[in-house]
Amino acid sequence: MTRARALLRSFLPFLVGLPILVVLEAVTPPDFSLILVSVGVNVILAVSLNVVNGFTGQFSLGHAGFMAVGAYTAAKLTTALAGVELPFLPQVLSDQIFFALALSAAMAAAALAGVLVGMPSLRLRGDYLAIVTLGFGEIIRSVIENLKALGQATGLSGLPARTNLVWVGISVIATVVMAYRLATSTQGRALFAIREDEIAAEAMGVDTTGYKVRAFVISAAYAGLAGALISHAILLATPRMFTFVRSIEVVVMVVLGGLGSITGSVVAAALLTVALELLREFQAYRMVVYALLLIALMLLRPQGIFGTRELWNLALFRRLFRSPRLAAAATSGASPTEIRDDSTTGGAV
Amino acid sequence: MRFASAMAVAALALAAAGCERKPAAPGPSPARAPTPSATAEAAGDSILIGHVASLTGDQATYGVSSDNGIKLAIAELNAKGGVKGRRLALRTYDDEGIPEKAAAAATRLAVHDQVAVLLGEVASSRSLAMAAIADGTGVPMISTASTHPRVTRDRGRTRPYVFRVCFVDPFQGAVMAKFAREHLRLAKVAVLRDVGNDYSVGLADFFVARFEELGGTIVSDQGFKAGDRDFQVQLTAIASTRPQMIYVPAYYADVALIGRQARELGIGVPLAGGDGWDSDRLFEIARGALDGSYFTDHYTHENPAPLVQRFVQRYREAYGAVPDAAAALGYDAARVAADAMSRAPDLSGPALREAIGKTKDFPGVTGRISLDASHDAVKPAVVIGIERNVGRYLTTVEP
Amino acid sequence: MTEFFQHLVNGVSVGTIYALIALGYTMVYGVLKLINFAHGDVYMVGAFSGYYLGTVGGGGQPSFIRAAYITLGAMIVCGLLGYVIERFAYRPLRDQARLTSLITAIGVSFLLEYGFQLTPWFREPVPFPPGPSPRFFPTLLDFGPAPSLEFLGVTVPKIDALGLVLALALMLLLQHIVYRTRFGTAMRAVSFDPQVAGLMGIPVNRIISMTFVLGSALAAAAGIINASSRPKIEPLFGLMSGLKAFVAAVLGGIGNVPGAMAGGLLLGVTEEYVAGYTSSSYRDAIAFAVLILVLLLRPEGLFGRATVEKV
Amino acid sequence: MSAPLPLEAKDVTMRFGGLKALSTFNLVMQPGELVGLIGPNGAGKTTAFNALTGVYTPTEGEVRVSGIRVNAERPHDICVRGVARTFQNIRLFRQLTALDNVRIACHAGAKSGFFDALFLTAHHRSEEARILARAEEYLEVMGLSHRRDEISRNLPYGEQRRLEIARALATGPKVLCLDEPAAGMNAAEKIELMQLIRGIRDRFGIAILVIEHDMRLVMGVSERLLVLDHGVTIAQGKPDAVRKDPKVIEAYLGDAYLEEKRIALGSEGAER
Repeated sequence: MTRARALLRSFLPFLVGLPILVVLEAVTPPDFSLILVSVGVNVILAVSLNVVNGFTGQFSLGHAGFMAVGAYTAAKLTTALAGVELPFLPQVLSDQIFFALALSAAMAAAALAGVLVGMPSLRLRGDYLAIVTLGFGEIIRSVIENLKALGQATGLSGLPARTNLVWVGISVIATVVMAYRLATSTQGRALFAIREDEIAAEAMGVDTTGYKVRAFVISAAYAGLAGALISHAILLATPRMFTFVRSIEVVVMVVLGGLGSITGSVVAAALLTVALELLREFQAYRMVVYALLLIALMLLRPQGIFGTRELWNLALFRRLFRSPRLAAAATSGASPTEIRDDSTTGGAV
Repeated sequence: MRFASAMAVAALALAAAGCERKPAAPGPSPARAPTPSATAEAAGDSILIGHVASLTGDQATYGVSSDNGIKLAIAELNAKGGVKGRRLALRTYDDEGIPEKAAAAATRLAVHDQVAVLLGEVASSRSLAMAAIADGTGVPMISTASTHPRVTRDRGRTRPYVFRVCFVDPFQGAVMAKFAREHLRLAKVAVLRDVGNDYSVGLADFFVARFEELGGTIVSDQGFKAGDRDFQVQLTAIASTRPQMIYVPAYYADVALIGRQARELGIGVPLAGGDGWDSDRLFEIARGALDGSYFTDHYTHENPAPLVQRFVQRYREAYGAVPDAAAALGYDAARVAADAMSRAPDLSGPALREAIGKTKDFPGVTGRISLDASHDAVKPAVVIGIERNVGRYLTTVEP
Repeated sequence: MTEFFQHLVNGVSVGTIYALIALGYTMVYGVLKLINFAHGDVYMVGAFSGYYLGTVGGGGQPSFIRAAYITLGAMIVCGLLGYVIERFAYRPLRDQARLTSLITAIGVSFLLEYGFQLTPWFREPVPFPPGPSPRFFPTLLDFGPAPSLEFLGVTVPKIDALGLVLALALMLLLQHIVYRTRFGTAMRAVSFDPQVAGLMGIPVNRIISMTFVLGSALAAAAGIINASSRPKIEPLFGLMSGLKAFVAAVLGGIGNVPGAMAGGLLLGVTEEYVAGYTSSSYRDAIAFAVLILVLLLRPEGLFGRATVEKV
Repeated sequence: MSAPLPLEAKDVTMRFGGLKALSTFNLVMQPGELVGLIGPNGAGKTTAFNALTGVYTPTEGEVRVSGIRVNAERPHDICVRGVARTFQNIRLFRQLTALDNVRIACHAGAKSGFFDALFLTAHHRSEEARILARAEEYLEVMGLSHRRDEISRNLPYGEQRRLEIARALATGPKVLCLDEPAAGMNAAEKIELMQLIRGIRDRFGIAILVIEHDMRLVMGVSERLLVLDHGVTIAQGKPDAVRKDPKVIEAYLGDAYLEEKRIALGSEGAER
């Protein structure tokens, strides 16, 4: 009985989300569908990067590399299984099952890459880490460009069209649920501790390197998922989709939403994606605007739109849904202006 | 609970953002360079042509060139009264050189803006991203300069709605391989390719395959990456294998630097390449370093044919530069599209697709264009030799 | 054997550029503990300044005077740029966490790269911004029909040799400034402890500004030297060189001036040998592999001194 | 042999380059013992702490926790083995609430993993409940229940110190190491604190090692004192005996004057 209840609780968001997504998929016009897919993919990327950059306070600039690993893994699988049909199942269903398999494989492969990258680099200080992860992202891309099996610079094309709004929606829910459950669990608090003060966290029994690597691996896995989804939406995986610029875009989303705020990442990712789609006429200025946004944000509001707070902690929201518990939680909203950085010669003996 | 309500609000916000679709706001961005600007206006009764190009990012130069060529073609066509009595209007979206953004841009053009035809892209990877959209939405697409065979083919079948006005890599690679092997009688050739560029990799592969088929040997196969400015390491490694020629299927800016650095290192053998070499700038910077080299091309702007000279002159007037291959192909793609429109009974996707497929002996600045059953342009390639820092037409190789 | 020495010559020529850029990284990191992500782009701006100075009014004949004027001009322009970046983007954030500054630095870097990629707003006297198409750097010096020296089959392009000499001279000058002048002493004091240095009456802000100016001017010189021998310049070319120069700075021990020089040369040569004898298409990966190895095995760099973190 | 000693240091030496910050430091903590580690500024007290808690690896000698050699272990391992500490310059998780600060410390013994957290297993829920209950208990003990949901950096200074102790206690230590817990407090607060420390010892039965600068203060609570000067242990024993030790007097005389001045300036511990 309790087992069943626990299971239900665990998968409740998906059960609620699924019918909505099925309807959404049915009614969305095709041009809007691709925009929604990119919104979803960007939300997955931003929220998962937030686990590393926001929760744990480690600054990664290599998210696109993990996307690439996921995209290529899934692409290889789906193309290999494109003609295969499971017995007793109609082709459509069998394809979907294979796609689920491919997505899981993408996450697993990206997670593995996350271990390989994270183990050596997460011993490093924050700002070095940024450069090293950037380097790793470029190395991953270099490897793809040199491997014949992965199509080199041309990449893999002619992938079967598998991504739809249901898959994207489920993945978004999975990502947000992951981040939310992490943030409210003792494991998540251990990550916050690392962000706040690595030395104190270590002294309080938190295996800082181990937890950093775990956060990094989880984050990488979801980046891999995003990569797999986008490549099966545009039916193509090429190294050019996973450049350093892509990583920076995600960083802009996370920073804009507020490092550490899940809803902040969601809102920022969705807003930026939709806004840029609506403002296509000014696209030549897009990257310049990103750059100015980053600078202005750091100068004027370094904590991002939401800070580490979540949407429901914002004053406006509290007024709408006032309850004692909320009010208490709201006081916990704080500015992450100082994601503390202990490598500065701060503490004296 | 909190979580659920927050999600609901987020979903609402999203939906609101999505529903509020902006009415198509036409017009070029205010700070565009001097262009034949009138063409970009989307007048009420005009025929809209969509173009996807890399206007920013590290491959922006090709996207901008291609866009310039198309704008020029449309300006000329409108000056002559447009097509079917209607003016042509162009809408160009930037893809930043990223395939997924090319797909998004193509979708927007095809579904939202309802363009009659899609033009672009220069790079094969982005044309591939667009191709899926073109087939899915039934809007014909003409790729300007994507030479990879897969652009018009999807798992063994010809893509119904995708065409191109350029020849394909196997042809271009074969032309140079044959020229080197049979005309120049070379046995040992080295390859230096841009590994980050699908065009370069594709062309190099087909050259290598054909050259070896003809009995030649590839003594060294080196790579660099777009944006590299130092090629001495590759050239030194190549020199140690003593090739008789170095095949460099890359873009002109890189090629010019490679030529200079090769000469500085005392490497005297000719270089060879493909249409990516085509630019005035090549000579401006090579300053004689490429003398004795060869490249294959779609056209030569020295071609005295009035069509070509008029194009070169007008392009120069509008943009202050000699058109490169991307510009010429963009120009031709737009004109092939307009030609098909005038022949088609109506401007629906299937009708237009039919008409484009029937393009035969169209007089383009890049040669006579006929589209074959696999939707590729059948047209000759020219081999150009470089002497005293000037490209000299050597020979035409028919397909 | 010839190939071996040829690779050495090539590596030194590339390494010189890394070293000059790395000096700016290392000095800024020394005083501010900030990875000035935009430094590689300042180098790019340096090359473009030279391009504009060299082409405005139709250019002129190659000569030493003209080369000197253009080099100095570009150094001044970039010095100013460095000052402006520090004053308006970094200084307001100096009390904030280091990540805040790093994010700002990434912003500045992107602003320069993509700002320069915009289609020109005006074309006279020069087209600015330059736009995405590669521009070709004017010839500052003409070496006539024999652009290279040759020893026993090893060719040394004269322009590279000259670049190396100029770079070494600039490095020695910097070495002198840092270790032999009052400004250098003040700079080292600030790098040791900005608060105490401030208490001792050192004008910390001015010293930091000057450090940026100096580092940026050196980057401009690197830009000119590099663009003279590899005359293709476009707005994105500073990114990778900048990152590699950062690797060079870490390799030599960040904050350490002679270390940055040695690190740059070492990185250039390493890259050259690994790329030359194995696979040249992994060339960019080599630098990052070096960075990761150094940080894991000897995080203080080859010439740095280990510091113990105080608790 | 009886149960192993909770904490033991044998001939621990710390060298930084040429500097010997600590030489042949010996310490034996009996269960439930309250020991004071005193010495003038720069005597090597915090260095000793860092060596004991794994922040530094001793250059020579060995550290044993519950009889197990821990030289090569990282601080979090040592923490899990039962040695918890506070910091001289308070190192709270500044943006987190008081409750979360303590809950993080309770994490050390958590048996649920990331998987449980992501799938909300029953195990995860019971662990969370246990942690919450424990954390609230420690807040209660340190008299901070009313500050439960307050951001820790907004707490008054004294409460921040107490919160740090609560946090250290929550890791469930056998030995609690307090690095100048009274720094920056006024005389009355200091006395109150020392009584609190003794109360903790009595209630939880754990051994406590206190670094204190102010000799008079620590005399009152400690059962045993260790005096460091220039990294060397110059005296140890009962407070009364130590007080009379001429070496200690000499070491402190030079410092007594400075001590007064330091208090007047408002304590180095309050920096940042």
